Amino acid sequence: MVVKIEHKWGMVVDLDKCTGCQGCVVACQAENNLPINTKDLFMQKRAFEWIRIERYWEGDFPNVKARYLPVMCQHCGNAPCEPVCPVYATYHNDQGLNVQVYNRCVGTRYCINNCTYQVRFFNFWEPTWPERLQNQLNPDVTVRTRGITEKCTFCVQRIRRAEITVERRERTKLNDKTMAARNFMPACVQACPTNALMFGDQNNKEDKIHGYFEELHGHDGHSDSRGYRILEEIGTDPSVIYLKKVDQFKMEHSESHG
Amino acid sequence: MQEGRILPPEQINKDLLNSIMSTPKWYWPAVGICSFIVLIAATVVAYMINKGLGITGLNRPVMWGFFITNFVFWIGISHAGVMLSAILRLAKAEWRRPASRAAEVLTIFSLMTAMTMPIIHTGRPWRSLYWFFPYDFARGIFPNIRSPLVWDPSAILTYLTSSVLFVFIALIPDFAILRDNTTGLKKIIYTKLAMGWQGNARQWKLQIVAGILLSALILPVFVSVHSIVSWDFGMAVSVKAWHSTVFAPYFVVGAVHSGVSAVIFVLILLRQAYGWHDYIRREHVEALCRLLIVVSTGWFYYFVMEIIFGIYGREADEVAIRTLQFTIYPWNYIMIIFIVTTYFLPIFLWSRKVWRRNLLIVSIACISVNIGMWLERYILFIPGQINKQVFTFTWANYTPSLFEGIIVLGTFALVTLLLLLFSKVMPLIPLYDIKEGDILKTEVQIGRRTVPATFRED
Amino acid sequence: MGAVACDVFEDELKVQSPVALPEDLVKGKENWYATLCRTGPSSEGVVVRVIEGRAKKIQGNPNYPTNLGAQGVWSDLGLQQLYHPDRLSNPLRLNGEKASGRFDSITWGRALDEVSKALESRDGAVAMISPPMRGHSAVIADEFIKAFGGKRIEFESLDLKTYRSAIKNIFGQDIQPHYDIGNAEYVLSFGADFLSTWVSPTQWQVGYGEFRDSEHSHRGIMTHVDSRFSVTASNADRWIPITPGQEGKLALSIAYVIIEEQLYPSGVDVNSLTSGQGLSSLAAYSPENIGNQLGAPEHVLGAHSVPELIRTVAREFASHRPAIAIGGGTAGASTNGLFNLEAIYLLNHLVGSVGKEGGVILNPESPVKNLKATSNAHTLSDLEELIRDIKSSKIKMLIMNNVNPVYGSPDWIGLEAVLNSDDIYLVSIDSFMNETNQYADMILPDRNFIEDWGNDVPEPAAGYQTIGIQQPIVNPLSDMDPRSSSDVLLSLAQDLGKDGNMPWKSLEDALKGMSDELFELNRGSVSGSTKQEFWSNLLRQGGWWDKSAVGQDRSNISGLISKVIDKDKEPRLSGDGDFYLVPFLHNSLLDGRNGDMPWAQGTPDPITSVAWQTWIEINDKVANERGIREGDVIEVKSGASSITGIAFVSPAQPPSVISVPLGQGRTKGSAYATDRLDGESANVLDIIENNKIEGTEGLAWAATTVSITNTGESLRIAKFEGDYESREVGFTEGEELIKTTSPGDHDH
Amino acid sequence: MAELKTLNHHYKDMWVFPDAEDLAGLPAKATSLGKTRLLLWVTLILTVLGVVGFVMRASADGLSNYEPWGYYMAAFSFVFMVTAPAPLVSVAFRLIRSHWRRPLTRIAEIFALVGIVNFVLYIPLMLMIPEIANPNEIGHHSLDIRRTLWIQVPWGAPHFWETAAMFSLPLMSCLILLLSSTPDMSASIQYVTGAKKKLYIFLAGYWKGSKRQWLVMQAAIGALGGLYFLTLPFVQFLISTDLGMSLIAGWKDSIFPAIYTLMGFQTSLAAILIVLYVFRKWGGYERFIGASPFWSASKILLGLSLLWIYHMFAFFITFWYGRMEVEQNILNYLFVDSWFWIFILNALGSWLIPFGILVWNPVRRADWGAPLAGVFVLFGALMFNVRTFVGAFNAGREQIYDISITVVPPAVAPDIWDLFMLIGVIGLAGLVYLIGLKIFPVMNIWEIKEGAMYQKMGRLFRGNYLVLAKPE
Repeated sequence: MVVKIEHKWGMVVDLDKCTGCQGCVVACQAENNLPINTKDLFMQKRAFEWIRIERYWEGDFPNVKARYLPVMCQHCGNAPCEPVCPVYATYHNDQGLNVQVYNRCVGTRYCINNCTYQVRFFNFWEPTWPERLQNQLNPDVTVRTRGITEKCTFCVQRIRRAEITVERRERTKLNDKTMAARNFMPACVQACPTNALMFGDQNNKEDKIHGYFEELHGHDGHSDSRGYRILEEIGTDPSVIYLKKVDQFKMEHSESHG
Repeated sequence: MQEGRILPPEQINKDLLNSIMSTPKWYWPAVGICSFIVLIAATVVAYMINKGLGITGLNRPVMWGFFITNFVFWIGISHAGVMLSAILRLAKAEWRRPASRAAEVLTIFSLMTAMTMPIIHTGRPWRSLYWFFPYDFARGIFPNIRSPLVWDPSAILTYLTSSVLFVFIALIPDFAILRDNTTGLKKIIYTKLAMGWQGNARQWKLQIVAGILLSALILPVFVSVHSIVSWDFGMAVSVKAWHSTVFAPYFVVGAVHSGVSAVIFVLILLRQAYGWHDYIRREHVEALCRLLIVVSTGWFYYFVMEIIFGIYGREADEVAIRTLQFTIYPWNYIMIIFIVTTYFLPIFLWSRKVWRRNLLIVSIACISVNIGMWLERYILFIPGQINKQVFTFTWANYTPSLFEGIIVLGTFALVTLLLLLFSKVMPLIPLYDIKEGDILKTEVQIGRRTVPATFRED
Repeated sequence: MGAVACDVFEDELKVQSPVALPEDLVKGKENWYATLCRTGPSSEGVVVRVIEGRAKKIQGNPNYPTNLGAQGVWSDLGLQQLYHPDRLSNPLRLNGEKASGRFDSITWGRALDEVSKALESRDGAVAMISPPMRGHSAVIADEFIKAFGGKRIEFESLDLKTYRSAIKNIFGQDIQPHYDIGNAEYVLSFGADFLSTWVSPTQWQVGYGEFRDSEHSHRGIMTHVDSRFSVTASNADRWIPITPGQEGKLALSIAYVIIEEQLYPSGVDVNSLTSGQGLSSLAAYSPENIGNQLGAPEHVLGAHSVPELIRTVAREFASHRPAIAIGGGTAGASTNGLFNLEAIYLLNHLVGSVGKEGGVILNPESPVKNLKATSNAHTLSDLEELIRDIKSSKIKMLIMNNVNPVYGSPDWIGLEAVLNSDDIYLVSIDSFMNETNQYADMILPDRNFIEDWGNDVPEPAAGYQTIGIQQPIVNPLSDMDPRSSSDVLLSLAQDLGKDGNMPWKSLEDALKGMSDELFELNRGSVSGSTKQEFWSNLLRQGGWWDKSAVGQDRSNISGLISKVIDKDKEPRLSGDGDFYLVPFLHNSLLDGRNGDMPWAQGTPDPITSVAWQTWIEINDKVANERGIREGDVIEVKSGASSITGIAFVSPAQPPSVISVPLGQGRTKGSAYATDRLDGESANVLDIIENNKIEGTEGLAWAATTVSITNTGESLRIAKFEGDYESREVGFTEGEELIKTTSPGDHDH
Repeated sequence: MAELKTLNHHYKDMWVFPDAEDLAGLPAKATSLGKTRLLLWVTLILTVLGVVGFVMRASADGLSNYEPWGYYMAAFSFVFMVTAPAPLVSVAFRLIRSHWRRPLTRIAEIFALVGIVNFVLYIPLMLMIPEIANPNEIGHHSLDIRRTLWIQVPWGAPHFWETAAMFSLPLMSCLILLLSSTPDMSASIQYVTGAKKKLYIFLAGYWKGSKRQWLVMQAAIGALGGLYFLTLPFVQFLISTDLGMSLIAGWKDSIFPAIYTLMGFQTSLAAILIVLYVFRKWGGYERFIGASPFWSASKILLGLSLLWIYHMFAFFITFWYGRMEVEQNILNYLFVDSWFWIFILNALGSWLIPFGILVWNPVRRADWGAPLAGVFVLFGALMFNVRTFVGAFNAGREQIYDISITVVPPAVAPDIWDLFMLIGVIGLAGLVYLIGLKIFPVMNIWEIKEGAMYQKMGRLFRGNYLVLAKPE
């Protein structure tokens, strides 16, 4: 049956503003009960970061750049991870979100293999917190158990609260302003000091991000706007738009002087 | 000159049932060793289920490692059975006769072993029932039939069922002979199993028709099983190295390659172990090797296709994967070993008739094939995950842990153990098939030469 | 505060989709309370989410002037500090000889008795070491120490004394200025990692966001001069590597070009700046003269030589107005640091951007009379003096107020030794065990900022009068009994009847008083007809500020340039080896104060993505020559001593520089801070040589040279990055992850 | 034993013994092909039409642009597909010593002569292959080097290498033909006259039939066969990619060459069986050509038709499942949208109809079953070539350097010249084959004689059965 999508959430990442400060990463870990990233997890390459800042080198000393790329679940409209899950643990909800149902997941990790953006994480160990630290855990977010897959949810719990308070109680339309005012933006967006992350409703004219999606869907992929989606050619139709990094000075890659 | 004597039926019974009637002195030690290894592996599995998959070497880019490699390997081995008994039966190849039973049994046991792999490799094995069977009717949610992981169990279970049926049908006449040669409890059991076999014309006719029908019906299943297993990987658009159209036939042919080699090796072992020199003869081994030359060459063709089209696409990550496979340690060594052991060494060893008839050389070739085919799966699955997409920031290596190694070893011990136990209760060479073959044997005089010949209807 | 689960309406529990997401069901009622966050380099206004009496999340306070709703990587750490498993719950009394690590936990009553006894007996010989403090906690601390006749040292590992003095000499006032990056067209920064750890990064990151906004305004340009590839350098449009200590010369050379080519705006009185000598005074600093002394590489972004580069930068700097010159960090950390910083800030006068929008905004005094808008800047030398006093038993009692100088100062000052003696009575007010507390005779558990009252005059403020207020949001857990440090000091003073200048029952009381004072002012952001209403609104807003009360430019520019030039000396270096050692503050651990928090430890460094370990950044070519591979354990040796760390081979590190982050190498404290293999964690402060900055006596922490040796063993490096060099590999534009474009295309 | 009981009622249809005088008369019979003048004329006229078509097309569009030449390519590929593997069929079955091959080996080998035609037809196509390196500068999602099997562009790629490979094929196959027919020619020298006699003496005069000569001959055939077996798939691979796949941007399909090779064997077996049937029915060879070749070959045809759909499905599901734009476009173009009906015909011919016919045992056993299926197989193959190669040639020259086709082009119908070329190419092939039949002995006399030696009737229990000897 066809559901009329009222909200279709989306995000815009301005690569020109991202300083790689990791503020979003910590905010996400605090909000979503991510397991503590111990030293061993890093060494085993199993650290959890629902949003991660990738750093890419470009050029060599002295003409060198470190490019920062924040990657979170792109909530693909045509998500490769969805059809391959044998137990429907991951599916597309009626708000354009790609959601993970933890209690169904058996941990085949097929979705992780088939995720183009590598934003799905597997609980190899039972996540544990010291007893006192458990006071901090967010009651709105399930604490995942060992052996299941987890990933960025666009802080769906905040969206739910927003719907409850703003839409049901106050009967006002939900948009990025009403959400931002009440701390209902996803934790990373709320945290970002340079406003490199923007969140909102793709279907809502007055949302800041609406324009970018309009623009993107308007043209055939290459116009003079800065908006683009990573690995778009694969056809996953992500809900996250990146704005190109602006290079003030031309950097000649070929010649690298020491 | 005719190879092997034409023996009286009683002799055949006596010889081929000796694995059941008498126990060689190496038997129980062998069983002991195997079950010990299996026990250790089982303990490790228990530990893993208790502690979580953390004890494996899997990490973020590389989510499928040794277990899946091993799973595909055993599924591959399981393809010997139908290949030998069904296809060759339909093709009326005389030299299939001694091999068929062993092949089918190997099929069944390797299938069972293979199925354990994906289950223990899930994060929550105790829940994987969800995955095979519909549940949760309340909310009308069934397993997601779009997922190749749901196609898998259905195909494999179908294959298992039909193979069991196949073996059983072929076993009935032999059960009857066992029934007549045993006493006490055994006799009762075999009587039940023989289902009142008299050996009259009608029963023979039914048994044969059933056999032929099953062979014909099992063929599509046979092809589908490994094709579907290959589509577990082929469907994954995000792992470029897996997303290749050639995978299905490539895997099937590869499976036959490794499977038949394994069967040959098992046959040689049986021959040495039970002294069945008159039944498993060099001509059989040679014929199987000749078959393998064709099969492996076909496999090699698909392999080359797969590699060439890896680079054909000119996608950065895919090129990186091939670079990894061919130029970067340790993958370049694995690649060389794999290609040599899977194709060039065996082909060389099978190239001359004298060598094809030398059991030692043949066993070496067959073992090397299976080493190679295991590595093939490994080198096919892992690098694709290591260099996944163009996110070089997340590319990371995979080193399997000791536990994974033990479990993999355990699967080999398990199959051996099951075969040993089977050989104790049922004949590993179909008696009636051999007798039939002997009856059909004859000779033709051409000038001064006598050429071995068989009665045929075409 | 907080509510119970039965508060959820039924319709909110309805299952929407066939599969009910756990997230579909939200439990309990959430409340957000405004307060100040104290885990960062400077205080930030935050709101704390509370459900059922437990703090769950900290987020920027959208109204608070300095951070405007933004938050740094450290903001959430308060939560883990609050509920930390290793947090001290009761007063601890030393049992046995010092540093035995044997403490027994006692009641507050007995603890305070003992401390007051000690105070009585050691009256007049009491000193306190604390981090830089402002607001009433600082007032109380000061009054307390005054009452007991000692001195208080505000201690920082990498102190800002030099920066403050430079500010005073150039802008004529102590209070730190605010840099209006958001409205600037051009930012020229020297060594100051102001986007990551320097002074008030969150505030300036917000500005940076607007600075980079090419949708609505013109995109600003940023050039960063730094001796290492810092986070700020990585975000600059142009990074100019330079030898530590040469920043001042470069700045003056830029000044030379500006004056020579008369690029300065009409308003600028170059005559008085140069006291009439004009260009001649700067003749020595022409790019052509000093170009080759700076250690800057040729060919930076298309420039063909260093002089050309300097001229290009000077022209850009002067032509894109408003432009700001910021200096700090390594620029102020060599022996001639003061000269460097003064020379750098001088440039602001030269392009007339002092006190202008988009330039250097000077901050006003605080509206409350006894609150200072700045904190006293002490240096390592002051600490050394204190140690001398202790040795000469001029000081017999020491109060450590949430500070860890034993870890935070180089070993050679010998603090550890004096603390380890019985003739000093050491009281530590702190939340965690650490290197300093282990010598304490008494440890008093302090309250976390989420449980405690407080206030702050943010420094730097956003250019107008601001007072942030901090309120207890959750009660301590039932099994914990921490007390507010200020209240402890107050009660001690009251017991001994020395609270003459402290007419308050408690810190809360003091804050109420302040609130009344502000109410009287009858201006600013907080409304309220009665004092009570004003008070509650103040708490709800998380602070008081008055956009109209701005500071003004008191700087006297006559002859400034020559004054600065007089200070010019070649930087002195000591140590051994051919690499400059450039320590830097860790992105999330800062100088180690957050080391106990797993989130801080587990957050990858932006550049290297390393966590939990001490890494040593080495240029990739140098590493190749020396056969060093990533993960090798490297010994870094200065004259003083040596440390080991894990090599991180970076293509961006200058070949002549080794840089090591602070923050690791903790030996006492919670497991999160201390459980490391040897080799993978070290405190870089231990190998910093004893060089002082002329004019301020601050520690010249960028004046050490070191040699590196490969110990031969190698460890797995705990980094988030994978095992392959992360560079773009795409063939087609479609495979490009980070697409770039040139400016102008999108200016509106 | 019972196995035989159940099946022994039909053994007599399966093999007909050529008795002594049959065999004696065989050389004379095999070297004098009956009246074929009519056929010759027909094929000749078709050929002429083809030439006309070619000339018209060339004069209209020239050889530089490949786009208008789709149907020519299709025709070439069809003939190549059918004829090139034929010699291999005989070699392969000779290798596995199946007795039923004996009547059809020569018929298969004579197809080698058509290989020369293939080579000639290939020359103009070789000239048309577009540049591999992208001449214009790299755009938004276009590549520096076109997607081909040429990873870099080595010297002479692809033109020289492909031509060389194309040339090696007829060389080897004709040698095979020559070698295997030498004994027959020498045996039938006295039955032929005139130029043909001279030719036979020239070609087979040296043949003494000594043991050594036999061994050398069989060894040589084996070696050549092996070489051919290695070369053919490679050439098929080259043609299917360079002239097909690589012209449709984004079509990266590792199974396509395999399908092409597979259909090669399918179609040439079909063609051989058809010719064989003609000889049996109207050539008066029923004493030599039993039903058993048809029965055995029909099983293989059945298997091949199933393999075809299996490979096709393996391709389809991989492209369809991922829902990637690139692959969707390819599917739409070649299967779902533009070429839908041609694809249906292709599938009917290559799979469904042959399968439907041959799945029945009586039909398989009857001599007409396999040839009938063969006709459909050939038709299906023709459709396949039209769909694939006309499709490839018209997939948009401007986007071949892109990573995928962005617009799905329409199918193109043949114009009159295309049709001329289509029938002309086929006619030419037929003409050459007929000439081949006229020159060489049409039956493999020595193999049939050998075969006659290897079987006899034997008595088992109460019935007479065929006894087949397998020389080791």
